[in-house]
Formats: sequence, structure tokens, C-alpha cells
Amino acid sequence: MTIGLGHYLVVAACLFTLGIFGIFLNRKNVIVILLSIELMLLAVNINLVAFSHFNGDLVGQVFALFVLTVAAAESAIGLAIMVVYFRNRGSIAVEDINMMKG
Amino acid sequence: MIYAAIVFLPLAGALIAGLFGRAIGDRASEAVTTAFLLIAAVLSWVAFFQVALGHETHDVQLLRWITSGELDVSWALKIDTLTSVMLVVVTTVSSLVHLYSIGYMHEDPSRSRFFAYLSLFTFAMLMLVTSGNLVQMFFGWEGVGLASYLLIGFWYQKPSANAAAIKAFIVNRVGDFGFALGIFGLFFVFHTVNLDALFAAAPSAVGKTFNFAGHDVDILTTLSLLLFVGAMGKSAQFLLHTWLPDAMEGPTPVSALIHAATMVTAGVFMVARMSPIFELAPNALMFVTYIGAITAFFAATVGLVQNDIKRVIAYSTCSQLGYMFVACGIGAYGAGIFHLFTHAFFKALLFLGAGSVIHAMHHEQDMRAMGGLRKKIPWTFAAMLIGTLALTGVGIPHLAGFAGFYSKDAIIEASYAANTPNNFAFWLLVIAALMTSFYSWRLVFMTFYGETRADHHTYDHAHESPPTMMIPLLVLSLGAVLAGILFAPYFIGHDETAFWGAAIFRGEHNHILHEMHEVPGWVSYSSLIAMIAGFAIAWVYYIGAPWLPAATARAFRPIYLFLLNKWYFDELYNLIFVRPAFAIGRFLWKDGDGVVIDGAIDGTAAGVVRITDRVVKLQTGYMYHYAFAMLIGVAAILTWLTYNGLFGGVLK
Amino acid sequence: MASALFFYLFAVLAVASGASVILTKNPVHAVLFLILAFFNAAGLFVLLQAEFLAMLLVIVYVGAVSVLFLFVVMMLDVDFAELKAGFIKNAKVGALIGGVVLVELIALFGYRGLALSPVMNPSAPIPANITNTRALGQILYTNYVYYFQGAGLILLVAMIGAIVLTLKHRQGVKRQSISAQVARGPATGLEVIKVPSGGSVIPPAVKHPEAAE
Amino acid sequence: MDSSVLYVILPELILALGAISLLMIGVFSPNGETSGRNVTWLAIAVLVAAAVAVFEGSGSSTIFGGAFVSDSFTRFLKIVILIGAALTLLMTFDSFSRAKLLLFEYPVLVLLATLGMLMMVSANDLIALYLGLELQSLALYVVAAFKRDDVKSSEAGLKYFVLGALSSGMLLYGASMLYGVTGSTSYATIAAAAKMPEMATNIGLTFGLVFVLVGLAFKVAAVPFHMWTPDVYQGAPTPVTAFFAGAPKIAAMALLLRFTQAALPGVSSQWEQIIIFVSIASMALGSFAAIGQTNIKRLLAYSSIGNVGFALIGLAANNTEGTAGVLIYLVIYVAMTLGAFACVLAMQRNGRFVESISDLSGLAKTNLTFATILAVLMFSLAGIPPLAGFWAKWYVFLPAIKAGLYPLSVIGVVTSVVGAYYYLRVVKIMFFDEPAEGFSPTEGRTFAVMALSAAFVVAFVLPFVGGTVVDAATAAASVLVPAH
Amino acid sequence: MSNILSVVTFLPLVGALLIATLNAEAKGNARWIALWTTLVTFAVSLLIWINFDTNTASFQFVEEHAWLGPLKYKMGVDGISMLFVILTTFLMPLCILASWVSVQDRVKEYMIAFLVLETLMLGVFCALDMVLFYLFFEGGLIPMFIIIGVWGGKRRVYASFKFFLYTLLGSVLMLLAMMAMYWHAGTTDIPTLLQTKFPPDMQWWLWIAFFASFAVKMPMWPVHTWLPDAHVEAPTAGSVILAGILLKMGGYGFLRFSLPMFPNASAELASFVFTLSIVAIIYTSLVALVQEDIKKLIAYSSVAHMGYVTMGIFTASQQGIDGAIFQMLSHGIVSSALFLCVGVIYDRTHTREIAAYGGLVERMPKYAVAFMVFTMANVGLPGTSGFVGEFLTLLSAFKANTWVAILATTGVILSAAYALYLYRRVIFGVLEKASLKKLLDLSPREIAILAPLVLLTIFYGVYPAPVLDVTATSVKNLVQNYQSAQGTAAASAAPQGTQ
Repeated sequence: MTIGLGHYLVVAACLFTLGIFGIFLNRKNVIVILLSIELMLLAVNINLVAFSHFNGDLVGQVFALFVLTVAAAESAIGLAIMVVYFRNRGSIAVEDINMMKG
Repeated sequence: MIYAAIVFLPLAGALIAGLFGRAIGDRASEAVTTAFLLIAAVLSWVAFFQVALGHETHDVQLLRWITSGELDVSWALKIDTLTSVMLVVVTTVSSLVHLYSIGYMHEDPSRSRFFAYLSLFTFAMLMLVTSGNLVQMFFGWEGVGLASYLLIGFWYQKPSANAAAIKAFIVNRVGDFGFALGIFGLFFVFHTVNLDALFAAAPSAVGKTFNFAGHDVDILTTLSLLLFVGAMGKSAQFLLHTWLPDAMEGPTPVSALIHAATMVTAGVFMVARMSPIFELAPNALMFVTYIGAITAFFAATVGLVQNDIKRVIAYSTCSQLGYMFVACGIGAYGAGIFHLFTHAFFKALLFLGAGSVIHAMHHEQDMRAMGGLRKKIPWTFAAMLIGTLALTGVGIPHLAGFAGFYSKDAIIEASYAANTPNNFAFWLLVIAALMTSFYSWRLVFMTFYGETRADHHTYDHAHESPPTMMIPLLVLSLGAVLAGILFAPYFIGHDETAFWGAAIFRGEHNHILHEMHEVPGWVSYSSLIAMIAGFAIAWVYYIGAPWLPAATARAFRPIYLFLLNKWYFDELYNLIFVRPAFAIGRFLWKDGDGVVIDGAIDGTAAGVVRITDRVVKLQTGYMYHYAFAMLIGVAAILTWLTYNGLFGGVLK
Repeated sequence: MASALFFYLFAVLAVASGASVILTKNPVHAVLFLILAFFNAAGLFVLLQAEFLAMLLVIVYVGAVSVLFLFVVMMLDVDFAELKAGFIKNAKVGALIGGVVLVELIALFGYRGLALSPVMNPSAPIPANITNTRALGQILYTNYVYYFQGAGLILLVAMIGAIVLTLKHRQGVKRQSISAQVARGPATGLEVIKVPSGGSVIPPAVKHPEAAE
Repeated sequence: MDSSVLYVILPELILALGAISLLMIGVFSPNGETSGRNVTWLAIAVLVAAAVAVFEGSGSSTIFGGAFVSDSFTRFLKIVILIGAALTLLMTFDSFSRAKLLLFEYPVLVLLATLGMLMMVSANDLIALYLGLELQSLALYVVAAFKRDDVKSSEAGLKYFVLGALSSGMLLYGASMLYGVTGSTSYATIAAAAKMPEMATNIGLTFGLVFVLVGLAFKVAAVPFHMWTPDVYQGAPTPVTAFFAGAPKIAAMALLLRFTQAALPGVSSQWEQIIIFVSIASMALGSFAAIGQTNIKRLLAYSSIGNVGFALIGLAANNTEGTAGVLIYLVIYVAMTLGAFACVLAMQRNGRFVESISDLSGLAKTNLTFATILAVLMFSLAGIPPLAGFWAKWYVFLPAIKAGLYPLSVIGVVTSVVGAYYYLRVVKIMFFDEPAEGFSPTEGRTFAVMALSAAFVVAFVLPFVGGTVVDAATAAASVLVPAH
Repeated sequence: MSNILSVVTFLPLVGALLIATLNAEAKGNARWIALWTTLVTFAVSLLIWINFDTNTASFQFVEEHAWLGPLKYKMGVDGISMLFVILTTFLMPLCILASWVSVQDRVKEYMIAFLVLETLMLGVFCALDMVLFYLFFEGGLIPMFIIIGVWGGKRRVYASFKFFLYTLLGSVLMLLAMMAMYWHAGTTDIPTLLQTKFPPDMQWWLWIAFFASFAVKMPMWPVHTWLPDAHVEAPTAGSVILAGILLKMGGYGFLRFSLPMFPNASAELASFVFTLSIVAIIYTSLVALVQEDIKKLIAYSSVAHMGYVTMGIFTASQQGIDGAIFQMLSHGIVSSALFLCVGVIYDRTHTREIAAYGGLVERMPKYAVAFMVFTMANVGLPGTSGFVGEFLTLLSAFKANTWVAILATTGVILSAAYALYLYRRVIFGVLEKASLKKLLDLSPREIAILAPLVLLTIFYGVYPAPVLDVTATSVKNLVQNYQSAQGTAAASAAPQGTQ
């Protein structure tokens, strides 16, 4: 039984879908949304590394490296915005983020 | 040159009176218009002698009018015998009416306007009769309609006058609808609307057909009929007659001029003018005969029971026009025009006489409120008497008679000679003659004889009219007496061919004028008998046994009401045309435009707003919904492309 | 065989902990599950011979980012009792749509297999005889310097952003201004006030309260 | 690496170094408000300097192993972006100083975001695309929430961030897929691989393409990836919104153009379908949803969604004229949008900003100049000739007709009529309704932007204005999509 | 002389700019500048007319400059467009005069709007580039929208939106068609396009698209309902422009584009147009009969009259097209005059309800005369300008299809009915209403407005040659080309038929 590219991609696909699920199924907590985004990026990284490995090309890993970097920056900004929001609103419940609509 | 003067002097008068009437005053307006008309009348007689008796024809080109492709219409005057006869009739009667109106209208505040209208009418009528092409004729045709409209509605404060004016215009337009289509058709077939060219080309179209309204029909018959529809409207023939009695709402001189002597005869003139076409369409002519005979009969029946003095004369006019059309229909155009000519004198006389009566009675028109006026206004009575004698056609066969005697009897004889099916034309005309005699004398008796039924004040103040009104009566009386005897030889007698020249066309098989002189003797006397019978009955009813009319009316109440209500034509038309038009109009407006079209538009707008509301509701403000929307988008696109990719093979 | 075993171990654990991240109600637990997921992903990376990235994942993510999350969760002091329930409202439709995507993705890899481009000429082939870290290091600062600088700028933005958003200049807090203290001399540090007889001394700081800030 | 590379990336260098220098200046200058003001002016100067640098560039060059490209296409867009960014900065002073937001960080972030946009425009590689995009996006997330005491602003930032992160996740997932199946992140290689006949039906390529396009569609706010737009436009401080509506859209559209036409010409039939779908959806939604709006910023948000739909028509046509059309559309769109937002900024009463459309009531009576300018912009947005908005539509529909996209074109023009309704409504409120209380006098810099954009919109019909833009755009487009 | 068309087109714009520089309080100056501008424009346009060569069908006074890319700024007139230019410049001073007193609010903007509108309208008739044409054609919506919306009546908002969106919807489809034509012919130059033969299938679609625009503009039934609303709400001068010129753009468009450029489609779809025209004539006449608002009645009658125009145009014969052009010009004079007449009494009593009037002739005899002349022209009485066009179009309709002619001719009856009914209710009758008892007759200014219209109405009724001569050659050329196109289509269709 050899583990091929497809296996890794399926794992990534599952994680990616879970990440998306996490964003719109979660009604309560923004933090979980941020975590979901991390999951998606993780899935992307698995994809990239898997492709890199099976294509014999290092670029995938370079890409993954930058994705990791950016993801870290993104979390920082996301958390900062969340903190600002929390200060204004006293809540991070997703259902409360509803001042503007229509 | 004089022809142009004849035509345009009235226009000049109209413009002066109309535009500057206020500045120059009513008196000056009257003077100018009347003077111009008198000049025109004199010139017309000159022209008559030159053209009709001197056998000349003239064509005067004035101005280019409508030029478009092969259509080339000019303002031009075509003067031949027919025209000159009409010129004489129109200008003479018109000038007399002008003169008469000076007296009749002297209390009216807007006299200058009245005279402007009268002159304008005269101009339009002259344009009509002098026209060398159908479009200019149409101009005159509609122009007289306009003037008629203006004059009927002259007393604009009266709602009835306004209604009558509109009715006159619109019913005339119905006729014009046919006339216009006739013109279009002639142009379509012959590529010209100029009379001479049309007449030259007409024989080539005999027996040919063209597609009209989806059917292949005979060209000349169809076009003649269409033209005749125009004539029916203008000449108030059966079915399109309803406007004429109502037109009596206008001042009486107007009735005399327009609704007796001139405008209503335009239809007859037109049929005579177009004789080169009609003659080639025997079926159309037959239709003309039918309509004419029916009108003569129908109008006479209604005239029997009317109580308004002017309405009686109006129905009489209508009836007499029927005679003229019968004459044309059977090919005796000369007789028709001759009757037109004489009728103009005595009918104008009757109207102006009636005007004089009305003037005397302080604008009372109901004969039931008159009676015994013989002594109060003897001159008027005399004039009316002459008119009645002329109208009923009093005369001794083969010897002499009043004007109507010559012309009317000629038509009756011709109608017999024409051999219409069952001689219907002849019999209807004879019966109509009887009725004519009856209602004419009824009018005389009710107005001038017996005890007065007017209130004392009115009766006591009844007085003879001023000279300006009496002079026209005198002149017209002369005409009513003499027109027949003087001109019969030319119009229908032995000089007839030379007199008419090329103005009237008769087919090779048309020998009607010859045949009418050879009818059996009883035919010649039939009209005389009818006339006497009518007189006798009238005498019995209104002098001998004054209770009889009421008794008869009671006994034959349905018939009486039927006649009194003019065969219920107005009601019928109201029911099937006027009210539906308004109802449909309102329906189309409110439901067609309002509900359907605007409803669709506003509905679309409302739909847009509804969609907007939904779309806006989608924007809930919740992030997870936004994310969800994105996911749906992705899923949809992916599914679509996958479906195509996996199963469609080609991604297109 | 062993690698297959490990693959399944890591894969199942990664997916399971990923699922737990979004399903658990307590955000602290969620962060912890995320850490677990990252660990397992790092394991997968090792299987794919991307050791450097595996280590990076552990160090950067587990060591820094996740801890940051935990820190924020604690700091915000969210009332967790309030955050329970209320999750499953549109779950069915959501699951359907999400499921469709997932099925399509998996179908993509399973049904036909993922056909790779026939023209594969790697721009940076994986060198055979040097370590993964070295190989990456060799190209990262040369061929990919542009990206490297770009990533640096991104981190700069993150830094500025985090500061500008969260740094609060609280009102009424006395801050030390070293330069002002150092630059203080007699001219500014000393004020001679003539006290009027019978009056009181009002310090300037009280007279101009805004200057205290 | 030789110095010619530096010359090619000179504009980016100016921005990067400028941003960092300004950051230092800001940090070390004592007075908050004054330093914010000065730094903003300096930032404008940096942007102008960068624009000059772009303008001075010439020729086509690809550097950094194909990751960065500079040609007339990129130069065209970069100039528009830089001008747009500079003008938006020009509008910030008054508004921000009132809101006590005139911090030096803002211009620095704008500079960095702009740098990100320039990188996006020049991106010729998936990684470069991603990095540019993120540089821009992260800065934008921050500035959206910049009014940190304001709950709406922070909500805007949060929404923008979460959804933006989701979209970049998708984009990345797609990018990874593309990388996987083609074996490269470079556009050129991807294009070469995608041209192979067997790749035409490659599902992996399709999936990658879809996910990347979805990510980009999010950035240009195309339906159904637009949902963030109205909320963010409304919530963010107005100058920030003005900035959002302008430059980033151009950059994202540039990405879209280059990505589709340079990287994936081989599978154009696939992405054309997506673009058509997204374009129709955007035009329709932009037109319909805007009708119900009462907040002018939300209105402009929907308007921008609709406009993106129109711009995408040019891309769907997929020919030189179409690409040129998109470029022309973008220029005109930016001009109109900046003007419109300048007008929104000028809507202040007693020192407070008002954003309700009904606040414009009867403006023609109280301030005719203002009303006229806004009316011109609205008519232009509605696409009425001879104003620039008409030409924008002309230049995108023309290629669509050439490409035979009749249903798309018909739907497009019909929705443009629906859309005209809400632009007209603004005019109606200003001109037909009874006047409300007038606005405070407009600040000079804001007015300059208003007037400038109105003047541009009106003068576009003249050959030396419109002609210049059209010629430049055509030249730029022919680099990307050579005329057949 | 070489750029006289540009001069005449943009003169009003110069005037508008001049007014824009004025102080807002300077109402009087704005009026005078506007009046002088329009008068000078009229004078210049007369100069064009005088120098117009009636013997050639080609475009005259052509000027051409480079514009955007392949588009050219190209102007020129031929026999078809010449007179519309004159009509426009002629009506403008009257509009300005008509607004002299009635418009007191925002005079400056009002005058600017009108002058801008004049430029755009003139541009429509002079443009020889399709896109340039479209520019002017659509651009006119803006000032008209403002005019209706700002200076209009109660439901002005509804009316202005309906007007704007309705006409816009029509013309955007035309825009797409223009693009398709551009790709087919490679140019937007109208003279070149006139020589271009489009494939019959394509013609069909193009025809439909152009029809969508022109039919709305015209307006033809059933897309006419914007017109009554727009007219009712527009200020007097706005109605005048709307009826006098804007409606003519539709007819002009048919003559300039549909008929000559898509002759095969025109022939195929002529019966469709006839049907709509007939419905328009009868339907709207009946609707006019029951109107309670004077302006609405006149508006509906305009729709009916435009029915003759479309009918005449699509008979594609010399008489039909001559008649259609003449009808448009005449309608431009007559319906404008009628709207001005309504304005005269509206200014005095501020109502347009027919029921609010009656017996006006008592107090306003001069007015009654003028109104009568226009009513009669509206009815199509021979001797007024209304007759010539109606007559020619009906004449040609008979040639095309007798049913069409018959049904259309019924309009002659109906028009008499509604027009006279209106006249009766407004002018005739007893002057009972207290509000009317102190009315004054026409002021010298109003006489100055109406007198030229009265004169022209009668003059062109009696002597239409100046108009018909101008159009003749161009129309002849158009008809010839149309017929030869039918010939070639038949020839190319024949071999297919035998296969």
C-alpha cells in the first residue's frame, strides 16, 4: 500500500472543508473563525508540500513557507481587530456583529 | 382675372372683417364684406354669360401647392359652365345673405365676426367649385365645413349650438373620410388628382379591378362610391343627414346660405363634376339613385311633423337634395344642377323669409306659437308664398310655372324615363312631392293663417323687417319666379348640349334628357297631382279642420313619434357610435393605458422594488451568511464546471 | 508500510482534531485542538520530506501563533457560558453545500486521479544530496529575494496594524518623558511665585489641566 | 542582480522606502496631529514621486525569475492606482482631523497597501500574486478598522478581515492546485502547460482556476463574493472607503486580467463562463440592491459592485479591445468614484458628517455647485452620454458585441437602465426636493477632488482627454492580449 | 461656412456657459442672454437654409475631425435633417419667451438647461457619426429630466423618471446594435453606413434594436404612456420642446437609420409598423376624446399624429416620406403652439383641467382665434400645415395597403371629434366661472410667440413648397436606394427559392 499524492490531497481537502464549515457554522465565537482560517491555510500548506514532494520541485515548499509567514501576520492582524471590536462592543459573539446590513 | 377676383374678394372681405373688425367697427366690416360680395356676384354673372352662354373655358394657375413625387397639386381655377353656374348661385345668394344679415344681425355684438365667417365660407365654397383638382376641391370641401362649423356655433354660449356645430363637422368628416379615400384611390390608380387628367384616363380603367380592403373590386365603382360618401356627408343624404336639422341652431341667414343654397349642394356639384367617372360606373350611379330617392322620401316624411319652422325647411332641403341626387344617379346631371340652381333661389328665399318671421317674432321658431301673421308681416308672407309655390313646383305643364316646377318635374320625369327597378325612384319622388306640398303648405298655414297662438306681447310687436332684409327677399322672389322659365332651355332644354359643353360628361348610352321629354303624359301630371293633393290635405288639416292634426297624431301615435323623432337616427347613432366611442376611449385610457400598459410598467417597477427588497434582505449583516454565499457561489461554479468537465467532455 | 501507517495516523488525527476545532464549544479547547492538528500536519510534512517546514510549523504555529490565540482568549475574558449552543441553525443546508464541495474535491482526486501536466520542468528541483533546510536556504535569499522582501513588508504591516489598532493611549495616565526630564533646567524647573498677602498659591498644573497630559 | 533591476522596481522601491522613512518620521516626531498632517503630505509626495517613476519607465521587462513584470500594461494601471491613492489621501485631512484620526500610521499603511497593489499589478507568478495581495489586504483590514473607537468601523474591519481571509484561503487553495497540476507558479509556465490539449479537460486545473478566480472575485467585490462590500464601505471611515473603492479595485482587476489572460489563455472557455456568470450577477445585484439604500456610502458600495460587473464584460470578451475596455472602464470608474466620495466627504453639517441620501435634499438650492458636480457624477455613473460613464460602458460593450456575447450585453444594458434609477434618485433628491439645511462650506482639498473628477467626467468626450486615455489603454492592452 | 453646423450646434452651449457665469440673482440677464443666443442661433441656421442646395441628395456643410479612436466628429445635413435644424432653432426663442414670466424660480438654471438641450438636439440632426448621434440623442435626456423634474407639476418626479428610464431603456438596445454595425462595417460614419449592405438576418435584429429606441422616442403605441405623463408635468416650454423636437428624433432616426440602412428588414416589418401606427391613431384618438386634462389630450393627439408619421415613413414612398417629414414639422409647429396656448391660460389660472374652463372667447378673443387655427391644423384641415402631411402619408398608405389607409383615415374623424370637443369645452360656452371673469387676452409677448406660429401654420398649409423642395431630392434618393435594395434582396433570394 503506497501513499500517493491523492491521499495527501484528500486530507487537505477535508481540512479545507472543515475550515470553511467552521466559518459559517459557527455563530458564537469569532476566535473559532480565526482558527478555521488557520485550518484552511494548513490545508493549503499540506497541498503545497505534497505537490512539492511529488513534483520534485522545491517551489511548493517556498510557497508554503510564505503562506506560513503571511498566515502568522494575518492572525496578528485578525486578533488585533478582534480585540478592538471586543473593546467597542464587549462581545465577540458572531451573532452580535450585525450593526450594518441591508 | 375676374375669376380670381370672384374667388378672392370674399377672402379679402373675410380677412378684413376678421382681423380688423374690431378696429374698423362692425358697420365698416359689414359694408366691406357685403360690397365685396356684391362685386363678386356681378362679376359672376359676367362670367356666367361669358362662359356658360359664351361657351368658353378657362384655367387659371395661381400657385404651386403640394409637390411630391408624381403628385403635383396646384392652386388653380378651372372655369367651365358647371363652375360658372355654381359661381352665380354662390355669389348671388351669398351677397344677398350678406345684405340680409345686416338687418337680421343688427343687434348682435359680434357682427364683424359673423360677416367674416360668411365671407370665409363664400371663399371656401368658391374654391370648391372652381377647383381643377381633387385636393383643392377637398380644401374647399373642408373649408366650407369649417365655416359651417363656425357659423352654426356662432352663438357659442348656447350649448345646443356648440353641439350642433361639432356634430355638423364630425358627420361631414365621416363623409370626407370616404371622399379622401376616393382621392387616394384615384391617385393610386391614375397617378394624378387633376381633373382633366383623371377624366382623360378614366375610360382606360373601365371594367378593371383592384384590391381594396382585401377584395378585388371594380375600380371605378369603388372609387365613385367612396367619392359619393363624401357627397352624402356634405349634402346630408340618408344616413349622414343627421347634422343638417341640428345645424339650424345657427343664425338663419347661415341656414339660407349654407344649409340650403350652397354648401349642401356641393355634393351634387361634385357628382356632376365627377360625371366622367360616375358615368363609367353604373352600379355606383344606381347607388346614388337609391340614396337620393330614399333621402327625398325619408326627409319629406320627417318634415311632415316638425314644428320648428327652420327644421321643416331643413328637412325640405334634405329632401330636395335627394331629388338632385336622383337626377345625377340616373344620368340627368343637367336636371340635377338645374334643380340645384332653382332650389338655391327658392330655398334661400324660404329660409330668409323664415328668418324674417323669426325676426318679427323675437326669435321664436316654433310654429305652434305662431299663426295669423299674414296681416302683420304681409311682405314676408308674400315672399314665403312665392317660395312655397316654387318649392312645391306650381306650374302648368307645357306652359309656365315657378322655378321648382321646371326643375323638379324634369327630375320626376327623368326618373320615370330612367326605368329604375319597379320605378322606385319615380314613385318615391312623387310621394315625396306630395309630402313636400303638404308640409310646405302646413308651414304657411300654421305660420300665417288662423288665430295666432303667440303671446300677445310678441304678436303685437311683430313687425315687418327692415329694407336690408326685404331687398334680398325681393330679389330671391324674382329668382324663384323666373329662374325656371328663363334658364330651363339652357340647363335641360334644347340648348343643353352647347350650354354644358364638356363640363358634364354623359356616356354614349345616356339619352336620359332626350327620353325624359317622351314620358307618358300621366307622368308629367303626376307631380302636379301630388302637389295639389298635398295642398288639399294641408288645407283640410290646418284651415278646414284644425283639430285633425292632433287627432291623427293620437291615432297613429307610433308613426307620429317615429317621424317626430326623425326615425330615431340621432338616438341610434348616439347608441352605436358616440357613446361607445367615449366608453371605448375611457376603457382604453383607464384600462388599456392605465391598467395594462402602465400597469406593466409600474408592475415592472414594483417588481424591481420587490426584488430589491429580497436582495437587500440577503444582506443580513451576518458574516456566516456572507461566507455561506461565497461557498454557494464556489459550489455552484465548481459543480457547473465539473458537470461539464466530467460528463460534457468539452468545457464550453 | 510504516510510512503508510504513520500517514493514516497523522491524517486521521489531523482531520479529527480539525473537526474538533470547529465543533468544540470552548474556544480554549478549540485552540488546543488546533495545536494538535498542526502537530499532525507537521508529521505529514515529515513524511513528505519537508523537515524544515515541519519544524517551522511546530515552532511558529504551535509555539507562537497558537499561544497568541490562547493569550487573547484569556485576555478577552469572554463569558464562555454565554457562548454555548446556537450553532446548528443552518447546518443542514451548510452541510449539504459543504459536502458537495468536499465530494467534488475528493472525486477530483479519486475518480480520475489528478492528472499532472505532462510538461514538468521544475524551476527549483529538489536537490538530491543536501538537506531540506539547506536547499530552501539556498534559493530563498537568492532566487526568491523578492518574495522574501515582500513577506517582510507584510510582517511590517502586521506590526504597524497590531500596534495602531490596539495600543491605547489611556487618558489620565502619567507617562515618563525621559527627554523632558533630562532637558529640564533651572529655567523650566523652577518658578518663583510671588504669593500675594492673604492669597493662596495655585499651581500651574491645576490652572491648565490639559497640560498635565 | 544588476542595478537595472532596481530601475525597473523603482516605483516600488520609492514606496517601500518612503513608507519606512515616514514611519520613522512619524514615530519620532513629537506632536501627534501635526506629524500626521505632515506625514500625509509627505506620503502624497511619495506617491507622486512613484507615479513619476512609473511614468518614466519604458519597455517591457521581466525580473526576479519571471515573478515581476513591468510593461505598458502595468505602467498604465500603476499610474491610475497611484493617482487614485494620492487623491484619496488628499481628501483625508479634514475628515480625519475632525475625528482625531490624523495619525501618521494611516498614510504609512496607505503607502504599504499601495505598494501591495503595485506588486499585484506586476505579479507574474502565483507567489508574487499572493504576497502582493496580502500586503494590500492586511493594510486594508487595518485601515478599515482604523476608527478604533467606532463600533461600525471595527465591525467593518472584522467582517472584511474574516471574509478576506476566507477568500485568500480559497485563492491559495486554488493556487496550490494550479501549482500542483502545472508544476509551476510562474504564469508563463502555467500558460504553457494549460495550452496542452489534454489539460483542457483537466479537472485539477479547473478547480484551481475556480478557486483562484473566486479569491480574486472577492477582491474586486463581484457577486456572489461581494457581501462584505456594503458593510465595509459603510462602516469604514469615509476617506478609507474612498480609498477602498478606487485603487484596490484596480489592482485586483489587474490581477484578474493578467492572471486570466497571461496565465490561462489556454482554458479561456472555462474562465469566460465564470466571468460571464459573475458579471451578470454583479450587474444585476448592483443595480437592484442599490435601489433600496438610504445611506449614500452603501449606495456607492452597490454601485461599485455593479460597476465591477460592467468592467468584467470587457474581460469576458477576451480580446484586445475588451482588455482595453476594462482599463478605460477602471480609469473612468475611479474618477467617478473618487468624485462621489469627495462629495460624501463634503456632506457635513455643523461639523458632523452625514451619510443619509435624504440629507442631500434640495441641495441644488442651497449649494448649486456641489449639487451640479454630484449630479454630473451620478449621470455619468448612470452611463448617460456624453459623460465619461457612457464611454466606460461603450468601451466594454463594444468588444463584447465583437465577441458575440449578445445575451450578456443585453442583460448588461438592461441592468444599466435599472441602475440608472438610483443614480437619478440622488439627482432627484438634490434638484427636485425641498431644501434641507445646507452643508458647511466644503474644504478646499476635497472640493478640488470633486471638481477635478467632474471636470474629467465632462471633458472625457474631448479627444485630448478621452483620446489620450483610450490610446494609452489600447497600447497597454495590446501588450497583454496582442490583437489577432 | 465649412464649420457652420458646429457653430450653430454649439452656439447655445456658449450662451449657457455665459449664463453660468452670471450671478444667481440676475434673472433678467439670464433671460435676455438666452433669448439673444437662441435668436442668433436661429439666424445662423437660416443662413444654412439659404445656402442649402436642394438639388443634391448628398450631405452638405460637412465637416470632419478626428475624435476618439475610429470615431469621427462629423457633421452635415441633407434634405431630411435640414428642416429639423430650422425647426429646433425656430422653436427655441419661442420657448424662452414662453418662460419669460411663468418661470421665476431658478431662472438661471432653467435657461442653461434649455440652451444645453438645444445644443444636444441640434447635434442629433447634424451628426454624421453614429456614436456622435447617440451622444446627442441620449444626452438630451439629462436637461429634459431636470426641466421636467424641477419646473414641472405635481407628479413631476414620476413623470421625469418614467420619461428618462423609458427612453433610456429603448436606446441602450440601439447602442448595442450600433456596436454590431460598427463591427460589421468597421466604421460609425453614417454616410458610409448608408452604403453598407447588412445581411438580411442581421438587419432584422438591428432593425428591432433601433426600433426599440425610436418607437419609444416617437412614441408609438404601446410604448407611448410616458408621453402624456411627461407632457402634463413638464413646464410649458418643456412640453413645447418635447412635442416639437424630441418626438421628432424618433422619426428622424427611422429615416436616417432604419429605412435606408436596413431596407430589407424594413420591408419585412413594415406591416408590423403599420399595425402599431393604426392602433396608435385609433386608440390614442379615442383616449384623447375622454381626457380631462388639456395637456394630456394634446399629448395623446401627438401620439396619434406620430402614428401617421411612422405609417408614412414605412410606406417607403416619396409621398409617404415627404408627408412624414412634413407632418413632423407641422406637428412641431402645431402641437408646440397648442402647448403654448395651454401655457397661456395655465399661467393665468394655474389649472389644466378642461372642466375649469369654458367661454374663454368672451374674454380672450385673440387667444380664441389662435387656438382655433391650431385646433384646425391639429384636425388636419386643408389650408393648414396639418393637412399636407396627413394627406401625403395617407395617400401613400393607400398605395401600401388599403386597409391601412382606411383605418388610418378614420383618425381624420376622431381627431375632429376630440379637438373640437376640447375647443368647445374650453373656448365656447358661457363664461360662468368666477375665476375666468377677469382674464386678460394675449399680452404683446404672447402675441409675439403665437403670431409666427399662426402664420407658419397657414403659410405651410397653403404653400408647403419650401419644405417639400428641400426634402424632395434626398427623399427621392432614399426611396431609390430602398427599392434597389429590395430588388437585390429579391434577386439573391430567388436562386435559393429554386433549389
